Amino acid sequence: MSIDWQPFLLTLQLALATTLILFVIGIPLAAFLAFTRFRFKAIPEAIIGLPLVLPPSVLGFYLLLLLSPASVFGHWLDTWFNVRLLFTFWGLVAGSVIYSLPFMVQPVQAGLQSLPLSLRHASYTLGKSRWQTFIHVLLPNIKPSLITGIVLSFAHTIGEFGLVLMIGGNLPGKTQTASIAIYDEVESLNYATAHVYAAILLLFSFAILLLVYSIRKKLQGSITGL
Amino acid sequence: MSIDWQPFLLTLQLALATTLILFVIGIPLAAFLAFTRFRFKAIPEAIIGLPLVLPPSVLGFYLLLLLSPASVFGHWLDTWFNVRLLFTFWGLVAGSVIYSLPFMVQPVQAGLQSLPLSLRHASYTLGKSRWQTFIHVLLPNIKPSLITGIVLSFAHTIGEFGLVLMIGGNLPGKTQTASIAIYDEVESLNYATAHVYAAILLLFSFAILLLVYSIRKKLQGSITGL
Amino acid sequence: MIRINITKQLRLAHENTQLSIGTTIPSNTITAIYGPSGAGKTTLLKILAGLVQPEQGAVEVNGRIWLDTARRVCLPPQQRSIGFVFQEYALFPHMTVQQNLQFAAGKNGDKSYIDKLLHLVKMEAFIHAKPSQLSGGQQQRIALIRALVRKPQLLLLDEPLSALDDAMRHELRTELYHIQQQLQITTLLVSHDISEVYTLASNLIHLEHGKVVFQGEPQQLFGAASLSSTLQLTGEVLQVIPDGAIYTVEVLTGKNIIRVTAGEHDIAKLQTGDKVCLFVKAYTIALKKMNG
Amino acid sequence: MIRINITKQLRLAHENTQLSIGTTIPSNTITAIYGPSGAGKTTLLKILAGLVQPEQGAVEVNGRIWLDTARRVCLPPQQRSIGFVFQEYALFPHMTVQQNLQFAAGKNGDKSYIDKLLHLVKMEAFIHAKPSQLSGGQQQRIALIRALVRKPQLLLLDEPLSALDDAMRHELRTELYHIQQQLQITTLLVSHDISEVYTLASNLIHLEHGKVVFQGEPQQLFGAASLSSTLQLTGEVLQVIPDGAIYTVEVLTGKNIIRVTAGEHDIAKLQTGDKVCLFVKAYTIALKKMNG
Amino acid sequence: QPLHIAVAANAQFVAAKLKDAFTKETGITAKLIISSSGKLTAQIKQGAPFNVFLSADMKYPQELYSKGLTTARPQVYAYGALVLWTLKNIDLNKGLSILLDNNVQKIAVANPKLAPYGEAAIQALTKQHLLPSLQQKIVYGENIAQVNQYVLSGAADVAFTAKSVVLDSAVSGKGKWIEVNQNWHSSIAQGAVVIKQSNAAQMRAANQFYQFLFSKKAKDILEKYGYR
Ligand SMILES: Nc1ncnc2c1ncn2[C@@H]1O[C@H](COP(=O)(O)OP(=O)(O)OP(=O)(O)O)[C@@H](O)[C@H]1O
Ligand SMILES: Nc1ncnc2c1ncn2[C@@H]1O[C@H](COP(=O)(O)OP(=O)(O)OP(=O)(O)O)[C@@H](O)[C@H]1O
Ligand code: MOO
Ligand SMILES: [Mg+2]
Ligand SMILES: [Mg+2]
Repeated sequence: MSIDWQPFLLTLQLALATTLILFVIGIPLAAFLAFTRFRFKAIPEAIIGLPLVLPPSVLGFYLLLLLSPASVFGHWLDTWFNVRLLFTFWGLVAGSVIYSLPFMVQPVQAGLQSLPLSLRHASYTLGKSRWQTFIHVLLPNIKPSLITGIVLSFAHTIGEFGLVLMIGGNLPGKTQTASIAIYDEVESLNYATAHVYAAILLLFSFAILLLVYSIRKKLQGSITGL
Repeated sequence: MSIDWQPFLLTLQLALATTLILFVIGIPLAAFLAFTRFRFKAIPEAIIGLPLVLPPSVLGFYLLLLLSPASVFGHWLDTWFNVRLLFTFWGLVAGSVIYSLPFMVQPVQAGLQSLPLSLRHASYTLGKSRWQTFIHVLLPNIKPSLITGIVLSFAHTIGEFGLVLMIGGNLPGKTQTASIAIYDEVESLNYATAHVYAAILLLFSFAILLLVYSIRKKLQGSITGL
Repeated sequence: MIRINITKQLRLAHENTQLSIGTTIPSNTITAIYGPSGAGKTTLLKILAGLVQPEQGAVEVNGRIWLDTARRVCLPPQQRSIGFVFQEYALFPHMTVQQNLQFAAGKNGDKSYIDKLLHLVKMEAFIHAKPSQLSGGQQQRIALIRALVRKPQLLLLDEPLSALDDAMRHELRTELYHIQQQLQITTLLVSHDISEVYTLASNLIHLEHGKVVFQGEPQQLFGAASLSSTLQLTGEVLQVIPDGAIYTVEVLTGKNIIRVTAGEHDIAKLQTGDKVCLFVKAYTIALKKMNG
Repeated sequence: MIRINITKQLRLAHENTQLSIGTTIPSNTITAIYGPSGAGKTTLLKILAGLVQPEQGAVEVNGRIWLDTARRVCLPPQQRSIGFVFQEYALFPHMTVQQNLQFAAGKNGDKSYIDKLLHLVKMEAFIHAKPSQLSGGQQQRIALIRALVRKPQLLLLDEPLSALDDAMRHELRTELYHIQQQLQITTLLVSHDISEVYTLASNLIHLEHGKVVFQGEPQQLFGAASLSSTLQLTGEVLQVIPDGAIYTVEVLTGKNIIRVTAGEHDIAKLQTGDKVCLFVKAYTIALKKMNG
Repeated sequence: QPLHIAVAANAQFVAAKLKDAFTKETGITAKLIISSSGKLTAQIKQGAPFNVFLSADMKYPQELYSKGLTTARPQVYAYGALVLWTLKNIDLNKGLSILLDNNVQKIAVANPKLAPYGEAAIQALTKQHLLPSLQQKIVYGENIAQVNQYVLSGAADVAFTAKSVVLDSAVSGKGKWIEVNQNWHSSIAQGAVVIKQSNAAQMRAANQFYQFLFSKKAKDILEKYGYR
C-alpha cells in the first residue's frame, strides 16, 4: 500500500491557517466579551456558541447556500472581490474558523475574566494604553488559557470533516484533508488502509500535542514575544 | 408538516447526561493534570486531546470495533456487567463523553493552573483537606472556566452526529438525535423540514446558552453549592 | 496645585458613608494622607489616578482639568503622568524584576536610571527573579522604584514602605525625600507611620470616615514638645511592676524604654497598653550621633 | 517547645544563600522574629506550617515530630493545628467576610466566638463584604481573626498588623496579647515594629541573611534605658535649623518631637534621618495617663 | 418492535414508498435507517439491530454475506439509472459534451470510491474521452445526497445523480435532466439481503419484506422511480 501524503500536508496547512486566523480574530473578540459593559453581552456570547450545536454537515449545508454563486452573498463576493470560497482551500479555512471560533474565544475569555483588576490598573498608571496592556500584561498572564484555545482549535480542525467534506468537494490536493481520506477508506471497507492513515494522523497529532505541552513553558514565554 | 419532538428530547437527554458525566470525571482529571508533579504529564494531556483529531465517524468506527460484542472489551462488558453499549442511548453517552472530554478538561485545567498558590496554602493551614480545598476554594474561583467547560461540552454534544450516527445506528426514539434527524432531512432533500428542525435546534440551544450566560453570576454561585 | 472636590459612596463600617473631599494640595511637595484603616485613603489616590470614578466632582491639576463629572470630562490614567505604588504592590507576575522596570520605562527608558534605582533599594542581585520569588519587602521596593522609573509628575504612594524593616525604611525615606526634592514631583503619601509623615511631608491631610478632619502642617497635628523646663514625652505602658509599696512602670517611647517609679495613686487604673504622658524636668540635654 | 533544625537554599541578594536555622522556641509564649527584608522570616514560618519543605532538617513540636527529612517524615499542614496570617492576607476572594470565617471555623464552629472576634477588630459591619471590597487594613484584620477562629496550637503571624493605623494597631496588639495569654497559644510573630516586639514577645529571634544572629529577650537586643540620673533616648533627626551661631535640632523619638539646642561641634555631619542619642539629665519624671 | 430496514442514501426515496406499500399490505410497521452503505455495513458487522439491508451496489451486501451475516447471497432488487441534472439554463440535449461549455463551471459527482452512481459517472466520462478536460470542473460529494445538495444550492451547475432522485416529488419539476446512455457505464446493480437476527418474529417479518421487494407491486414502484 502506497501512502498518499498529500491529505496530511493539506490538513496541516488547514489546521495551521485556521488556528492562526482564530488566534488573530478570536482573541480580540474574547477581550471584548470579557471587558465590555454591554448589558446584553450574553447575546453575542450565545451566538458564538451556536455553530457548535448544528451538525457540521448541516452547518456546511447552510454555508453552501450562503457561499454558492447563486446566493446574494456568494455573488457579491464573486463580483466585487473575485473571490469564490466553495470548493477551495480558503473556503475550508473560512468554514473551520466559524466552526472552531468558540474553542478559541471561550477559554481565552474565561482566562481574561479571572485576572485581577490590579494588573490592568498598574499598567494604566504606567502610561500603557489598553492595547499595550492587553498584549504585554494580560495575555502573558493567561498562557494556560491561550494554550487551551490553540490546542482545542488546532485539534478540532484536524478532526473536522463533515463541514470540510460539504463545502470542500473532496478534491484531492485541494480540499481533501486527511480526515476525509480516512473516512473514505472506512466507508469503502478498506479498513487496513484506514488503520494506517488513522495511525499516521494520530501519531502526527500526538507528536504535535506532546510538543506543545512539553515546551509549554518556553512556548508560553514566546507567544507574546516576551 | 408535523414535527417529531422525540429527537429533540433525546438530544437534550444526551447532552445533559454527557455534560453531567464530563463534569464528574473531567474536573478531577483536570485537577490531577493541573497539580501533579508527574514528569511526563504532557503524555496524558496529549492523549486527552487525541479523540479530537480523528473525524468523528472514524472515531465512531473504532469505538464500534471496541464495543462490539465480538471484541475482547465488548465481550467483557457484556458477560461481566451484562452491558451492551452499541446502538443504545448509553453507548451514545459513552462516545460523547470520550469525544468531548478535552472540552471539559482543558479549560478547567487552565483555570486551576492560573490560581495563586496562596489560596491553597491558606486553606491547608485552616486544616482543610485537599478535597475540601478543591471543592470550596479552588472550584469557586475558576467559575468562568467551569462555565466554559460546561458550555463547550453541552453545545458540542448537541451538534455531534458523526460519532452518534456510527455507534448509535440512527434508531428513532433510541439513538436518533436531533442532529441526525436534521441530517437525514437534508440528505433526503426535504429542505423545508430540515430548515424547521435546524431552527428549532438553534432556538432551543440559543435559549439555553442565553440562559447560562445571563444568570452566570447566580449560577456561578450555586455550582459548588456556595 | 491640585484642586480636589469629589464625593463618592463608600461602604464604610456601620452604614454606607460618603467619601467627600474638598481640598487643595500644593505642588512640588509631599502631602501625607493619614487616617484610620478604611477611612478612604486608597480610594482617594485611585480617584486621583483615574482608576476609580467618583459619582460627582472635579479634579484639577496645575490648571488642567483631569476630571469633571459635570462636564463629563475624565482623563484616562494613561494621560495623567502618575506613578502609583499600590498597597498590594501589583507587580506583573510574568515579568522578572528587570522586565517590570523596563516595561514601566518604555522603549526609550533610561537604563542607567533603572540601575541607579535598583541600587538605591539594594535589589540589583534580584533583577532576574519573578515577583513570586521575592519576599514581601523586596516586592514593595520594586513597586516603589517601578513607580519612579518614568519620573512622573504626580506620585501616589500607598504605604510604600510598610513592609520594610526599620533600617531599610529609614534609608528609603531619605532617598525618597531626595528624589522628590530633585525632581520636584508633587507627591501624595499614604502612611500610618508618624515619623515618616513627619520627616517627609510638609502638608498633612487627616481623613476619617471619608472626611478631611484636619489639614495643615504635620507639626500642628502631632504637636511638638519644645525644649523647655519640662520635656513632655508620650509613650505606652509596657508593664507595671509592683515593688513593695511603690511601682516601677515601664514606658515605651519610640524605641526607648523608660522605667519610672510611681506611687499607688499615679498608677491607678494604669495597665499595659495605656498611653501615658511623661513630664521630665530636665536641666541639660546633650545629643550624640549614633554609629550605623 | 519547638525544636527547629533546618537548612534551605534561598535566593538572597548577591548569591544563593542558605536559610539555616537551629533553635528552640518556648511553648505558650510569643516569640518575635525580627530581621531585614529578605532575611528568611516568611520562609521560616512557611516551613513550620509545612507549606515549604526544607532540603534538610527536622521540626519537633511538643515532642511530636512534624518534619524529619532524614526519616522522610513530613506532616501535612492540615495536621499541624496552626493558624497562619499571611503577609499578603490570602483571603478567599469568592467568599464574604462571614463565609471566610465560617469556612475556617468548620461546621461545628463557635458562632459566638466569631462574633466576638469580629467585634474585636471592629468589622461587624462588613460581614457581607467580599475581600475585594475591603481596604488593606480591613483585609488584614479579617486575616488575623480567620487565623484565630480555630483556636490553633501554633500561631504564625507574618506582620499581622503592618497595614493598620496606630490606634488600631495598639488596640489589636493588646487584644492579641490577651488572646495569647488566655489560650496559651505558642505564637511566632514576624514584625518590624520594635514596640510591637517589645510589648508582645518574651523571646526574640533576630534573623539576618538566613541565620539567627541573636536569640533572647527583646530587652537585651534593643536595650533599656533605666531611670537614672541620665535618661537616654534614641531618636532620629528631623531637621537641623540654623539659628545664628547655634542650631536647633529637631529630634523625633517615638511620636515626640524634641527640639535641642546644639553648637556647631555637636551638629557636625548631622543630617536629616541620622539616628541620635539624647542624654537628658532629669531631676524628676512624672507620669500621667492620657485620655483616649 | 418494528422492522428495521437499513437503506443506502440513494435508495431512500423509493424505499420510503416501498415501506408504506409493505405496511399497507401486511400491517407490519417498519422504520428506515438511512445512512451510507459503508457505515451500514460496518454497523451490521458489529451487530446493529437491522433486519434488511438495501444497498447501493453489490459490494457491501456481498461483504456481509461472505462474513455469514446474511440469510442468503445478495440479490439484485433493482438496476439504477444515471442521469445528468441541472437547474441552470443549459441545453442538456447536446449530450455530455455540453459539460465542456464555459457555462458549466462545477460538475458534481458522487465519490466514485464509495458510491456506484459516482463510479458510473466517471466511467461514462472516460468512455466519452471527456474526463481529462473536465477534471478541473468536478467536485465530489460524499454520496448521491450530497451531490443533490450541490445542485439545489447552486454550488454546482450540473450533477450526475440517480434517476430516482429527479423523479421524486421532493425535486420533481426542478430543472432538467437527461438519462446517460447505459452502455457507457457498467450496470448499477443494487443488492438486498436479510440480516440474521435472533428474534424469530422479526426474521419472519424481514423475510416477508424481502419477498415483497421482489413482488410485482414493488417492481411497479421501483419502475416509477426509474429503476429497472
Ligand atoms: N519561591 C521562591 N523562590 C525563590 N526564592 C525565594 C522564594 N520565596 C522567597 N525567596 C527568597 O528567599 C529570601 C527570603 O524570603 P522571605 O520571604 O523569607 O523573606 P522575609 O524575611 O519574609 O522578608 P520580608 O520582610 O521582606 O517579607 C528572599 O531573598 C527571597 O527572594
Ligand atoms: N470595590 C469596593 N467596593 C465597595 N467598597 C469598597 C471598595 N473598595 C473599598 N471600599 C470601602 O471603602 C472604604 C475605604 O477604603 P479604602 O481602601 O480607601 O481605605 P483606606 O483608607 O485605604 O484603608 P487602609 O488603611 O486599611 O488601606 C472601606 O470601608 C472599604 O470597605
Ligand atoms: O447511497 Mo450511497 O451508497 O453512499 O451512494
Ligand atoms: Mg488603603
Ligand atoms: Mg516576609
